Amino acid sequence: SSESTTPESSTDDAATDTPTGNKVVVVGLEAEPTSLDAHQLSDYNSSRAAMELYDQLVEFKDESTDIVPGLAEKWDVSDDGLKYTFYLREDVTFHDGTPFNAEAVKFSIDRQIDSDHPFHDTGQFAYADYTFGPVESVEVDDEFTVTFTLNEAYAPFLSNMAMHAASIVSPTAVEEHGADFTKNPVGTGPFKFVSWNPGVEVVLEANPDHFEGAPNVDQIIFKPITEPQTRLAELEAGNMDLIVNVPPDDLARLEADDSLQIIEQAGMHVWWTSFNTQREPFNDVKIRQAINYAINKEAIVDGILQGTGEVANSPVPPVVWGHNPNVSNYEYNPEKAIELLEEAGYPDGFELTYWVPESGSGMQQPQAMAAAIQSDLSKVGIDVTIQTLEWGTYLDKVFVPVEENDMDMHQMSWIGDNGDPDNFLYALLGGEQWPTAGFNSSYYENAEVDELLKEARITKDKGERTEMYEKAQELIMEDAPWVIIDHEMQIVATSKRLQNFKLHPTGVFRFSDVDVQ
Amino acid sequence: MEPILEIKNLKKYFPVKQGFIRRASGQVKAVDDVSLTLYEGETLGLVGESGCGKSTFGRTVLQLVKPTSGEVMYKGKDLSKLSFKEMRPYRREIQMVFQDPYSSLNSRKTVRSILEEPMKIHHLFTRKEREEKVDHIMELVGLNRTFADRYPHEFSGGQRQRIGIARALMLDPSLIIADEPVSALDVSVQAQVLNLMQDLQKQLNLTYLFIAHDLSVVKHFSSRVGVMYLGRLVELASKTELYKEPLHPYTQALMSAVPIPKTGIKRERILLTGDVPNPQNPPTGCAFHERCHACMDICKVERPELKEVGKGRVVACHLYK
Amino acid sequence: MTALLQVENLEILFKKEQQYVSTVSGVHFHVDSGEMVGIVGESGCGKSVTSLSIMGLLPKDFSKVSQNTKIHFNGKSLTEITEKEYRKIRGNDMSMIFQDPMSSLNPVLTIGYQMNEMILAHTKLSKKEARKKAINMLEKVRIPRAEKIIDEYPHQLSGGMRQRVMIAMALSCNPKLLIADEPTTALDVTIQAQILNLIKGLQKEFNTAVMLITHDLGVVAEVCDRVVVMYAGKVVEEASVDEIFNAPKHPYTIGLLNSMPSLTDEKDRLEAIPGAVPLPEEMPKGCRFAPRCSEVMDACLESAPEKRMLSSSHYCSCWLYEEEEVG
Amino acid sequence: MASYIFRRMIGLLPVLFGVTILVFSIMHLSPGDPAKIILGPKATEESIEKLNVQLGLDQPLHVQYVTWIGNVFKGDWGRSIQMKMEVLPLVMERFSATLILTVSSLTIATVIGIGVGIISAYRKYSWIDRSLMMFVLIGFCLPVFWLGILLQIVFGLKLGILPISGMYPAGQTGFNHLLTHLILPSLALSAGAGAVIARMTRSSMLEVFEQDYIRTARSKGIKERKVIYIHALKNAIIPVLTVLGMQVGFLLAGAVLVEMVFSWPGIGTLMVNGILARDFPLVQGVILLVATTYVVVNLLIDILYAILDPRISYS
Amino acid sequence: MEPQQTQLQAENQTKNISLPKQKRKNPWKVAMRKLARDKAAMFGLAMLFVISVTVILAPVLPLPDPVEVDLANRLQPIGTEGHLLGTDDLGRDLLSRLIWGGRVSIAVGFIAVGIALVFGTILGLIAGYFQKFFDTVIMRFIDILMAFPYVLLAIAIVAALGPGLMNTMIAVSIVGIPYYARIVRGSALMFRNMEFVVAERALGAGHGHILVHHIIPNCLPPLIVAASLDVGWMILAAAGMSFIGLGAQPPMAEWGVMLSEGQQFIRVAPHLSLLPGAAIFLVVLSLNLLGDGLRDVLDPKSK
Ligand SMILES: Nc1ncnc2c1ncn2[C@@H]1O[C@H](COP(=O)(O)OP(=O)(O)OP(=O)(O)O)[C@@H](O)[C@H]1O
Ligand SMILES: Nc1ncnc2c1ncn2[C@@H]1O[C@H](COP(=O)(O)OP(=O)(O)OP(=O)(O)O)[C@@H](O)[C@H]1O
Ligand SMILES: [Mg+2]
Ligand SMILES: [Mg+2]
Repeated sequence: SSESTTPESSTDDAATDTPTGNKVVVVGLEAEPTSLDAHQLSDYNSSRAAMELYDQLVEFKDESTDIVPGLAEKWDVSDDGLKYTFYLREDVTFHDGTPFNAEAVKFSIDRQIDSDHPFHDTGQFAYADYTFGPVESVEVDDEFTVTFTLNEAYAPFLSNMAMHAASIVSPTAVEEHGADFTKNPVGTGPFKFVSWNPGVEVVLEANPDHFEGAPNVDQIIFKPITEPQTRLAELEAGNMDLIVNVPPDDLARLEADDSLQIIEQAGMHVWWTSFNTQREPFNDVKIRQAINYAINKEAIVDGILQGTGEVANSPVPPVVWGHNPNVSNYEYNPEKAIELLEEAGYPDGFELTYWVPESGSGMQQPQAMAAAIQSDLSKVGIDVTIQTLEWGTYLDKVFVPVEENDMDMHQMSWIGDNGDPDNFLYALLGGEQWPTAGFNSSYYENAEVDELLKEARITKDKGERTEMYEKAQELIMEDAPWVIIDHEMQIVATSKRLQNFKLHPTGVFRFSDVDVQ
Repeated sequence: MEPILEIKNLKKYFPVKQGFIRRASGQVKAVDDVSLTLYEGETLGLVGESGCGKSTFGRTVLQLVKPTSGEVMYKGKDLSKLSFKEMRPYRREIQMVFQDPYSSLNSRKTVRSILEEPMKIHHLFTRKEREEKVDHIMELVGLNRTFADRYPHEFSGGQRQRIGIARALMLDPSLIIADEPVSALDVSVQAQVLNLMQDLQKQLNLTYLFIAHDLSVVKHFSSRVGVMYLGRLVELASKTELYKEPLHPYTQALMSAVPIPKTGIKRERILLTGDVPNPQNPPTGCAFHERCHACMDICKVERPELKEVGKGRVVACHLYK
Repeated sequence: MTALLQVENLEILFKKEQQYVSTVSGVHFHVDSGEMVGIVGESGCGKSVTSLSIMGLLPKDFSKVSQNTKIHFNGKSLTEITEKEYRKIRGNDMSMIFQDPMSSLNPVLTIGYQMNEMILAHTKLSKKEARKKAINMLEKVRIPRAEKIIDEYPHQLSGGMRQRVMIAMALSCNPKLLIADEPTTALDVTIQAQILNLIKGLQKEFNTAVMLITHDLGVVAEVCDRVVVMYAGKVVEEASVDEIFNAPKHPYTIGLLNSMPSLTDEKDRLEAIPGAVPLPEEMPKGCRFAPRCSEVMDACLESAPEKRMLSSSHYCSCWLYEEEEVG
Repeated sequence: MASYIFRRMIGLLPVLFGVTILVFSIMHLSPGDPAKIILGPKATEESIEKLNVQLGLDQPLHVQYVTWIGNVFKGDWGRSIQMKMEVLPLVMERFSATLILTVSSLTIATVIGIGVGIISAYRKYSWIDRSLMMFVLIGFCLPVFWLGILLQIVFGLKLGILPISGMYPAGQTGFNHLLTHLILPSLALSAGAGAVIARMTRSSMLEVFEQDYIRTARSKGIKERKVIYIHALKNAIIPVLTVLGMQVGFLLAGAVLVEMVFSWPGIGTLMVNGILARDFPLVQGVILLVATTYVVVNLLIDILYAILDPRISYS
Repeated sequence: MEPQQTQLQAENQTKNISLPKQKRKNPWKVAMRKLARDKAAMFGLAMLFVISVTVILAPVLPLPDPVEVDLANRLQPIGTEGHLLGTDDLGRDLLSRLIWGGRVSIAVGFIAVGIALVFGTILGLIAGYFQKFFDTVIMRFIDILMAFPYVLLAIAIVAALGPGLMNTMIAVSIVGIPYYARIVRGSALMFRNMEFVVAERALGAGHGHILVHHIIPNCLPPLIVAASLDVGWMILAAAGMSFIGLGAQPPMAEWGVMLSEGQQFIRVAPHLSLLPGAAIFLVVLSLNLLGDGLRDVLDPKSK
């Protein structure tokens, strides 16, 4: 509608139409952002609304997870892999007019990792440990040079520096707003913060002084719309330019609509069902393989997900380097499954309980998928009881030490952060990563795999690392600690007036190049 | 005659809740210092206007409401000192008949179960005996025993009142407190019920405390009559004396106000002015003085005590020294 | 001279289980200007529904007046006029006082409002004048502090006061006929005496005809000129007050008088009428009183007796007086 | 009267106190750890512990409660764990939106409900009565979330005459926008309450029509309209008020679903997400506010009661 | 004595004539007979009967397995061969799910009402009959429950106990308790001062006896009416829980879950939500008709 193209500052009470010609993009998010402070982001909705406010020292390339310069023009890594020195751009100012410099970088990192930092208590830094785990210290060498010292060699570190937690915020603004920086964000990014009316919208406007040049659109407005059907209706009615999480079954209809377009991008995501590999009878690889054979993964992806995911062949998504395209997932073969069950000593099948969250970040359609899996397994004689838990309770139940775990089988998904295979394989399947130390909730352990993964963490050469990861994937698929189902496609629907919008594998939206007709 | 019930200085004050945090701030003196004696086999009538405390008096005697103070001596035992449990055996001997024949019977029970209930409560008799007893009493009160399996709503008012009386008779009581048992009935039915009660009294040697507001009914039915006004007994006399020569101005006014179904009688009417005063806030002195035709100065300040003015005849009025 | 109110062949039917059952039938009587007629009878004999039918206030969805009924009031046939015309008569030419003074006044409206709306509906007075008139009427019925009471709510008044308000209201438009349906039944005797006195006085003052409904023969004897005795939906006897009390004819009237305990005489035992009033749907075929009658004859069980005129002012419906009818 | 109100208000305190204890216990005793939820599956043990200390969740429960309630009295309702903002301003801001929605729904429900109830009662057992009651029943049966989406598709998308969601168009404000945006959610929310009110009004009117004073009113020869709207309605409305009080509770609660469907920026989504994320201060704050509103509204209704019904003494 | 006896007998005989010759009736039976004449109520009863029989017979009816997933045949429209009412998003037969779901939903409605009824009645009885301290404490507690927004109360309970039918049921029934407690308290308050209860006390009956034999039976009619209307409400409330995602566990069919899940397909396959919606409506409608009828016949004032 014409209304959406004629916005004005939301603090203005008058409802008169503002000058046309303003280029405004209205984005329908799934939920309201919980914070606009880059360091406190922990979900897609928040990072999609917030990330254009900030820049990082290094950035992911468009449409891939390769690293390119950002606020740092270049960087050196010491031979032992322990020292990273960044040389910063000198022409950057924060939105509040204060200059960007090495102090700001140190401030941005120390705020999160140093519990004695005066501004440490201005937020909850969910990703700090993860992103800066190996960081020993951050040193200001001179005004535009900063050095990070790690306590152990950690190959994916540079990728981490492109993550949201590594965004550089304005120290002045944090000092000024304290804990309320979360709703008064100041960065260096291509868009500036205008307003955040909780529950209603977040409004950003173009930063004409951005070091990479001014964006094409003038304003971006993010609106939280929980109901998928409502979001859809708003798009179709022309009130929105872009919506996320389109219900799969409505895609066909949208595609047929001339005024709309669907944009897809494979994401850094994997959805699987995990066995407790330390528990009878799932400690028997034959059982795990049998179940893998018994589940029709294509049917789930085509039927339930309606092609909004691609069937996985490995824990590592294809968009992440190190993905081994040559391993193969277990094909749908119920006869083989029954055979394996017989071999394992369960000719009549058995009963198991399958734990499922009610919903959850990255979980796609947990209940429908569980129902399909349940139905598939019943065909090979395995009687599945589904137990649904609300997400919060579910997490509590999944990530417990192995001796407390009483689940046969549960669902989980993972969205990668830094585009490094380590972020998938070591974190999810490393033998040192059993809960509560990590996220290996299948309690999978294979000495050979562990060797490879640990070695790859400290190896600098990407080629060598790739080989190691490919080998590890082969071993893991053979051991079948999971039933790997799919990698979710990120799908957004936009109006045709939106141009040049491309999705990034990290799931974050980039609006610098976007234009509207 | 033996006294069966001696009531001494019986008081029942109801708290009136109001004000900040609902503290009891006032009281209604529903029964205020009433003393009287009931003799075996007699009928004592109690009359007074609506709200003067007749029912409360009856209920206090039965300990259905706990008296504020005073004694209720039944055959020498003070009922007011007994606990709910200790009172139970006495409940067999003292029964009550209620004013409203509709609400005093549980509409969801058959007549038989209503009548058997008293025996069940006191765990008396076998099933068969109970049935026989019900049949017997129903016959006694003039109800066809085939009605036993019907429900109260299938009966007329007079019949219901018979059921109420039958229930009171089930445990062979010696004293019956009848709280306006005929007020709700038509004259023709009223006559039936009064006759019945009279007959039963003779047959079963019952003692009645008969509460009513109709002076002619009380006259017909009672041997002695007490008149209440605003919680107090203002006059008590034998029937003949009272109706021949009412002493208290209130009794006089009450009597003269009763319409008489005869023409050509010229009566000296004492028309009372004003209404019954608010019991929460009764007038000072004699509570009746504001409406009294013979009001004297002393009446406004001093409350007259009950005085004996003849044998067994008392009145509370400054007119009589 | 024609009567102010002439009721002929009144039959009232109530719907019971999809069928209309006649509860009152064949009722004839009249009320002349300025006279006070008592209507007596036991509970349920149809006194109230008779008066409601005259007021046109029977519940429409489950009751009706039969086609043959004729009610003439003040020269108009009430069975034929429209609801709008009826509204003009109600409250204006004839008004009514009901039995229970508490439930008959609207608890949420002030006395003044309830009186005013009636005055305003029937007169051309302004609001102010109407209020004055209402206060005036309240004073007439001897309500103290009328100026204040008029702004109070019914619950703030005692039963006797409320009934006086009802009377003041009913008389405020100077009606030709006042129907008082058991106006004192809910009240104490002392108050009853006040109210009856008041009605009698006002009737004289305004020369209003009064139809006084009661079940208390004593009340009738005190105030009425003429009496209509009803039993089970029928008029059994109609006579002047003297005739009723001194020479009652119908066994029912006699029985009623005998069953009353008396303040003046001493009776050892009351002469009760045995039995109870029959239910409307189970009316006996002949005389409705026959099953309870001490003088019952064969004829009584066969058919209902006609109305006989025993003297110029005395009518009775009883087979006993078959031969006695005069002219 | 003033002392009556004051006394009633004092009487509310134990109820609110009970509510705070209830919400506090439910939230804290239910499984699920806010730190784990906030930090997501990727959180490490230490960071969870650190966060728990930061949030004060390492303290014994009674200490936490006393601290919280003490701060609430001081006007510090804590900081939302999930939204990272101060609870009081956040909740107030969002609650005002809920209040707008609730009040307008209540108005619609009351006006339509009472109107339908009166017509139905007056024409009882007629076809009008029957069809109105059937209509009302359908309204009662429609789940708000379903009705909401239907309304969006029909009026927002297909007919395009009303906005689909939200409180204002993107980036704008203004009373006119608010009004048009309010229509659909209010309608969706008011259906159930309207149905209940209509039924209650009908039965209450039917009862009042049987009362003696209605007959008295008719005997006065006044217009039928006056009999219905003044004599009958003024009495019949009193029991409806009680229902109205309860409906406020249902509307406030039902608003959660409507707000989710219409992206109405009220406390609904805030609340649901808060519960799911074990955002203790937020949930406690919201419930305290909602419960306060509920009891205050019911106090107001009691006062209205006393005004409408002179028989109730407030001494 | 002689003449009086004969007088009594004479009165007795005439009694026989005047008393209507009716069959002996239990007030409940009278009510049921009156109900039988109420067409709307009978229609409701008949519909309820048909629905109940159908869902009870679900195991023996020739229906496809309600949880059998057939992803190749998802979202089939009404009238598809082999699937009379089409299939849902997992290709499960809708008719079969509706019937099997009815078992769950109707049970949820009735059980939840039952729980609320029992606890509400107990609380209300104690408060209304014993008054004083009990009344204050219980009614305060009831006030607290009522002031607590019901959806949130239910969410919180479900969040605490975990989603699932049982807990949803507990949640919605706890929500219902205050209403029953209030109704019962009101009735108990009224009846405890009725003359027939005073009469019982005068006869020496204890509290237990009075409560069981007199108060409870008289409190029942308004409760039955309220309960019959509430079954529908409970089903809907459970559906609301499902919408937030806290209802029954898949793959169990339950109308509320079907309705809220189907809502996502409102554009592509509206029958997914329309059918369970209609089913809920039918049950609510029939219970309402029945409840209205019950109210009329149980009301002593009605004829
Ligand atoms: N439970 C109670 N609580 C408070 N006041 C009461 C209670 N019961 C009676 N009263 C008051 O006590 C006074 C006497 O009442 P009671 O019922 O004894 O009068 P009564 O003479 O029987 O009147 P009636 O002829 O109307 O039956 C009245 O003012 C009444 O309001
Ligand atoms: N609303 C009604 N519905 C059905 N029948 C009614 C109704 N009102 C009156 N009746 C019938 O009409 C008959 C006469 O009733 P009515 O009220 O006129 O008696 P009444 O003489 O005024 O008695 P009371 O002295 O008790 O007021 C009753 O027997 C009753 O069966
Ligand atoms: Mg009494
Ligand atoms: Mg009458």
